Amino acid sequence: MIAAQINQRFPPPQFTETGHQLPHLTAPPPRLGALDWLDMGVLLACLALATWLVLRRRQRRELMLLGLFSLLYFGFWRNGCVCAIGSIQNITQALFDSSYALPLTVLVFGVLPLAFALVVGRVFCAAVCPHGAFQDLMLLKPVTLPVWLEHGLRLLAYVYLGLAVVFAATGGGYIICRFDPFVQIFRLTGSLTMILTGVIFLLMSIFIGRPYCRFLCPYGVLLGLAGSVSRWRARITPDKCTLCRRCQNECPFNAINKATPRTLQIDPTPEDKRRLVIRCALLPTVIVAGLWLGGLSGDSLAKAHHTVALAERIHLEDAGAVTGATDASNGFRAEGTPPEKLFAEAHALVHRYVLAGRLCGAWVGLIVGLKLIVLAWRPRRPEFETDAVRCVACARCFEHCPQEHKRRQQKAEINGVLAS
Amino acid sequence: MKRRAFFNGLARVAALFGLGGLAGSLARRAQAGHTVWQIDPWKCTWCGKCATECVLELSAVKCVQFYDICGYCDFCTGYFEPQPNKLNTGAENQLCPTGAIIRKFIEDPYYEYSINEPLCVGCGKCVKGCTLFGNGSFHLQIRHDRCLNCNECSIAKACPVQAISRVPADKPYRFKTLEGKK
Amino acid sequence: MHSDADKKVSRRGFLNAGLVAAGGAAGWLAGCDQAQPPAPTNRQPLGKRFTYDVSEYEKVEPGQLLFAAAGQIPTGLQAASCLAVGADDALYVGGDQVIKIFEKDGRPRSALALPEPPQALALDKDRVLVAFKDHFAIFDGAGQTLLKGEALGPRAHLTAIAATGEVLFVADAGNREVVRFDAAGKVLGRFGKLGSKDGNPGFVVPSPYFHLMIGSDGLLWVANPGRHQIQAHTLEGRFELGWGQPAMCVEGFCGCCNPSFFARLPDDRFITSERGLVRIKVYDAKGKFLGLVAGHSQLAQNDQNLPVYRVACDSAGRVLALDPITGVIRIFVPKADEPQKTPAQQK
Amino acid sequence: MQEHRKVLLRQVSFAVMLAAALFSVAAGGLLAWVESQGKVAALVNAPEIAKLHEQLRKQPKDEALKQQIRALDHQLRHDTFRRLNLSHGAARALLFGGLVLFLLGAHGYLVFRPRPAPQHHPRPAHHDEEMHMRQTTALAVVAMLAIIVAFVALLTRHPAQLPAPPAPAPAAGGGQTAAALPPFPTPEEIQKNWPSFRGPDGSGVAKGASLPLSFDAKTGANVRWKTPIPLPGMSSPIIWGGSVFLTGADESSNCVYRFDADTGQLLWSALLKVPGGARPAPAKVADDTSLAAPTAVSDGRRVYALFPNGEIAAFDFAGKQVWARNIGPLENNYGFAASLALHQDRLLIQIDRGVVEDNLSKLVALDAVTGKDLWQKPRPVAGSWSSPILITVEGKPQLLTSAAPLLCAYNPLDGAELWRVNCLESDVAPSPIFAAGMIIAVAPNTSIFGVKPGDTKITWKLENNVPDATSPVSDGVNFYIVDSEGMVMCADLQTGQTKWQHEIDDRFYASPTLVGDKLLLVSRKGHAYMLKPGDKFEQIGKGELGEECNASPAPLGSRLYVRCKDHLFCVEAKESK
Repeated sequence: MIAAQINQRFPPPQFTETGHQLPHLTAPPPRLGALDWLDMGVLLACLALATWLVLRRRQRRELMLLGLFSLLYFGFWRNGCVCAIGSIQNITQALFDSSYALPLTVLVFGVLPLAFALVVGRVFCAAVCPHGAFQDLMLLKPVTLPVWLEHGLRLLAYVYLGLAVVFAATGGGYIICRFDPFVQIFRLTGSLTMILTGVIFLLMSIFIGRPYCRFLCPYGVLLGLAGSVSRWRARITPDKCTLCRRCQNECPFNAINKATPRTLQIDPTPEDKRRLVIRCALLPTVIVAGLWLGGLSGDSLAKAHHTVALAERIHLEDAGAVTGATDASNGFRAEGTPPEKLFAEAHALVHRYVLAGRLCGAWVGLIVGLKLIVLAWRPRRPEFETDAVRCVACARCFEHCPQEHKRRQQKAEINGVLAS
Repeated sequence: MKRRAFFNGLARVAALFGLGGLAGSLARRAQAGHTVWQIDPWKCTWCGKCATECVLELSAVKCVQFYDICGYCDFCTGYFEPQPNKLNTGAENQLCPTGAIIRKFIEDPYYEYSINEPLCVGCGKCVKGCTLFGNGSFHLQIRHDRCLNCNECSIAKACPVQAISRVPADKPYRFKTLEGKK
Repeated sequence: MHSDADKKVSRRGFLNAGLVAAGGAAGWLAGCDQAQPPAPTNRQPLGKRFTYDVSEYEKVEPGQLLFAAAGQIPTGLQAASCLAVGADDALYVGGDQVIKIFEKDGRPRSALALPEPPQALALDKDRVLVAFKDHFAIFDGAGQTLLKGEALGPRAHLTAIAATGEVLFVADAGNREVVRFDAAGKVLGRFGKLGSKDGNPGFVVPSPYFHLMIGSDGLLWVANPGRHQIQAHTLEGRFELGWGQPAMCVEGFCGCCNPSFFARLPDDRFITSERGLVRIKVYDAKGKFLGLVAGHSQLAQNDQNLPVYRVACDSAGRVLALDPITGVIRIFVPKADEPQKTPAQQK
Repeated sequence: MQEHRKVLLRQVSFAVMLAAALFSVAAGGLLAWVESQGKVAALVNAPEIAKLHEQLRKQPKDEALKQQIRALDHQLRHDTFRRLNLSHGAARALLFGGLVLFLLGAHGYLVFRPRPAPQHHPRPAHHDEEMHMRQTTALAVVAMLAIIVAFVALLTRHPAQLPAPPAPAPAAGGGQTAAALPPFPTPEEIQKNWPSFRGPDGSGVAKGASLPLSFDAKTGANVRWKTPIPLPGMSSPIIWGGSVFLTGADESSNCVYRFDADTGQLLWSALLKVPGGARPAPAKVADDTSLAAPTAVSDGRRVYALFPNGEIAAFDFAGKQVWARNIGPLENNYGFAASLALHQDRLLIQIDRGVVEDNLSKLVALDAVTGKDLWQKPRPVAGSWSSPILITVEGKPQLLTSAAPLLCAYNPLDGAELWRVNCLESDVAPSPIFAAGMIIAVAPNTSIFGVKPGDTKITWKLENNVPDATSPVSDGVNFYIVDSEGMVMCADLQTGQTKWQHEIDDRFYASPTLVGDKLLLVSRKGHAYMLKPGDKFEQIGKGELGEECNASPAPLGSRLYVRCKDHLFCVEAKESK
């Protein structure tokens, strides 16, 4: 087969009369590799700047300007690729497929925001992520969603993350990229459905703060988990909370936890304890159920993989269950690989999918179980504080804190004194 | 509260350590130079999906002419309809539906064919004609002045024979070579 | 507003809503039919004018088939490249780095090892003439080298070889000319290059298929694929005549460059092999189209990797066609001579 | 003054907003229009140009037509790229308009929105509001999980359909695999069983078998067992080892059953399921053909069953489907009825349909191990309902088929035609038999022929008492037929001379069977007549099944298995137990 093609190559004609020279085939180069380093540099600078703005400057307006820059640079200029959200998949693939060459840029985009989140919370979301900035800049008239709805919908993001990892680990494709609502708008081209989805998300963002970040973003899940153990993060008040409750309704993202009224700062009641015990006992059950259900879906998920889909098609064609052939089955037959090999590969893949499906199901089970346990807890919060997982450090609450006003006044005075 | 802060710190340190380890182990394998998408012309079956699946309205995939293996035929099966009315550049004879191939007389009986890229939609019709009958000097390639280098190439996803994969950016094209398939 | 809304939420109501939704989804699931097989994908996502379609010309009328398939011989070669028939109707198949010799019924007889992959092969009495990429060599029946021709330079790409008595010809597709050698392997001359003013129309060779052979009429027949002709020359290299028309339809030679190979039957009819539209056809000695040995649908397995059949004929009038991709020799016999299959018909 | 400027500002900003809105609507409209018109593909595929090209093919010399094509082609290409640019421009304009609209709207909203009244923060309620909220949230999480699970279940209903994976090595205790499949049984093994329609050689002769001279299903006399058959059908039982296999079908399912030969217990019932795809529509069949007319065949390793809707499958003896496929359509006048034949892992199917000119008839061979096509042979015959039989002539196997107009033999290995006799006519349902060097073929209601294999002419012809549905049977000297109206006839095998005829007041669909030294006729009413084969008519016994019977009986050893309408009967002399 190969020989027949080798034989095709032989010297081109000589143009004895005109002496015509063969033109060279043009090969426009891809984007300069050095620009990758620029991207990484800009990312680091933006993260550092965002950290400074959130923790030190505590200025919403400046943070918004940084967000606008990120939107223009990472979004419209860089066409939304490379992006930290999608990098989850590349990193997963690199972990499971040793032949995959992970670009350094993607690794840096995946790891750096997480590292920052572990130390200073989700400053990446605040103003570096173009997706977040886009939605945040659209937010005009926030509607507060009930807390239960917030938690319920947020479960979607965990499932989305699980599925994205399953598909990336098994070679089934990058679903985060495929179903990204904004990247098509950044590129000003793409499938009509996805552009419309993006527009709907943007229109929703006028009223509902950052719908994609809160309810779908798989990277937000990781950042939230990292943020929950962060050393420093956005604090509503620069000083002691006076329990004035002014910040309470200002957060559009349900990310401020109310202080517990003094009368309810009590030890857990027997009912609380009983509930906690039941929920703890529920945890393994939910995980095992997830494991089981996830494994059941593996067979179907496997069809996302080209090899499995092709093997199925070839099998059905051979069995006479379908008529005609697809481009893929034609191509496969032209290649001459024995179908048994394909089937063996497909079986191995299905096995991997079942395994991955189980892990994904267990992950969702674990999250639900843990959520139920945490919700069984009786909170004891002496003051209003940002939620460790959900706060995206947008700096809105600062503007309403009387302590913050006091701080700014003092600072202005000091500056005035220094200036004079 | 103190205890909680301690556990938080512990978790943070562990997470940072883990993240560092992950990044370190992957960085050893990671490439500093980036990669780009490209079509393997030996696998390509000219199905036409390159023209329709690209996120760009006018696909980043174009036909390229690799002159070194072109036969410079008068009756070019990549340029002319299978049964042309006459071997001239009249629109009724041309294979390319968008008229993106340029035919130039060199000397008897040789003609040179080149691609007018802005007009090419990447449908692969001429590639099939050239490869079936001729030397296969026309082939489809992703042109990197147009390609957005999406994280997941939507053409690669739709390609029936998985002919599109990432290649190192310093060798961004996969032209057929004079020596043939290796 | 916030806390008011919260209070209105009834646990039971919410749970009920959730269960109803889940139940509805489960019901939908149960109500759905069995799995439908995936529909074949559209082969022409952009429509007819974007599709290269020659299926019209692939059709063959059954009446035009003058030969019938009569078995095949797998050669086992990875890269089969050439085929010739010996005096005793033995089949010589070149490929990889070997020439395999088969009896006419397909039983392997022997093999000759070669120093490099052969490009073309011919037999002159019991001598085996082999063309390599840039030179030729002559072996005896035992594989001993009798003569090694000189190398013809880096552009050389030999595709055919033939000899009679004292003269030997090779077709050089790289230089687009025919080279004449004497019995000692010395170059006597070259002819047929475009613009060389040697009285030849000039060979147009767009692809590395450039075949020649010496006919029983004492003429050197050379395929001129770019002009879609088979041309006769004297053994001195003077152009005599040519026949053949470019056309996709069955009477002519299709595509940019055909015929790729040809052979002659004992009764001097021509057997031609084409690529693109894979077909093996029969012409009479004057070039009049007679019919087909086999058409595209019989010879091509798929659309993407088309074989270019090497053809040869034996003294019994059988046509042998070597598929270089699979390395299988397919045998075709004239329909009239087809062995009587049923005893009923014999009576 | 301040107020005045504010009003002015508001008016200007409102006017600009209005303009931006109109602009966006226009740009959006343009974009929608361009999208709806279709771009590259739609234009280039314009029907006008296709028509002109078609015209040029007819008038290749028409220069004006060429000019017209060139002009139109240029126009279309021009339009193609203009529209492409237009849509890009419109998209950008829409983005710009939307941005202006949003910015002004946002500004207007922020500047002119009514100042919020001083916030009133309600004092926290006294009851445990937070804990209540948390439990509602927990419920919400659970409900969400339920919804997600339901959706995942919905989206993952269609698992990938792949061939069964190769079982692990035998050491791992794997099941029966293709590699581990025992070799095809020897002719001796086949002779010891009743593996196909009318026995090992399809002639309805069980030499060593015995049968009690009387039995009665009502009293149970000499009836070993009787077992209900789940689904109806007219196929006959086949026997391998200690098992009896049957097929049955209704509109919705095709089934294969295995019964224990000793007890009659239904060991398993296997539902045929072709992977993927909807089940082919049930075949249209006449009432006296049934949806399970073809008899199954077994090689002792598997049992193969074909149904008139085109589905065919192989099951192992554990009832597991090994392969299944659809070889349809098999549709013919009364419904497909030919039983399967099996020769050296080749499953042979005679598919005769329509009239000769339809060119629909063929002989198909499948690989019994995998179910894949081995070869197909077109047959210039009309539709038939007879079954092919395997005979051995001069030590070589032949597959004998009968259908109007040909009695034709093929090489079962590759489908090559060996010989044919042009003698049959009308709707051939009786199958041929081969005994003592003579083939008996039946042209229903017209003639019975004696033919020697390999001949091109018939040896003799007999024109009375010709059956229309049942097949003949022969003891090597004479042959016997019974037609559906009850006329029994005996004639000389070599000459076709009628020896005797006798009318029984009964109706017959089951073919006569030779069980040891008895000629057995089972009537549609369920009566069994036992005759003595020989030169004169002599009834020696009678049995009662008490149930309608259309399938040919299957004798083996001391037992006789008969499929009646609802039950499978096993007849065996009590004393022989």
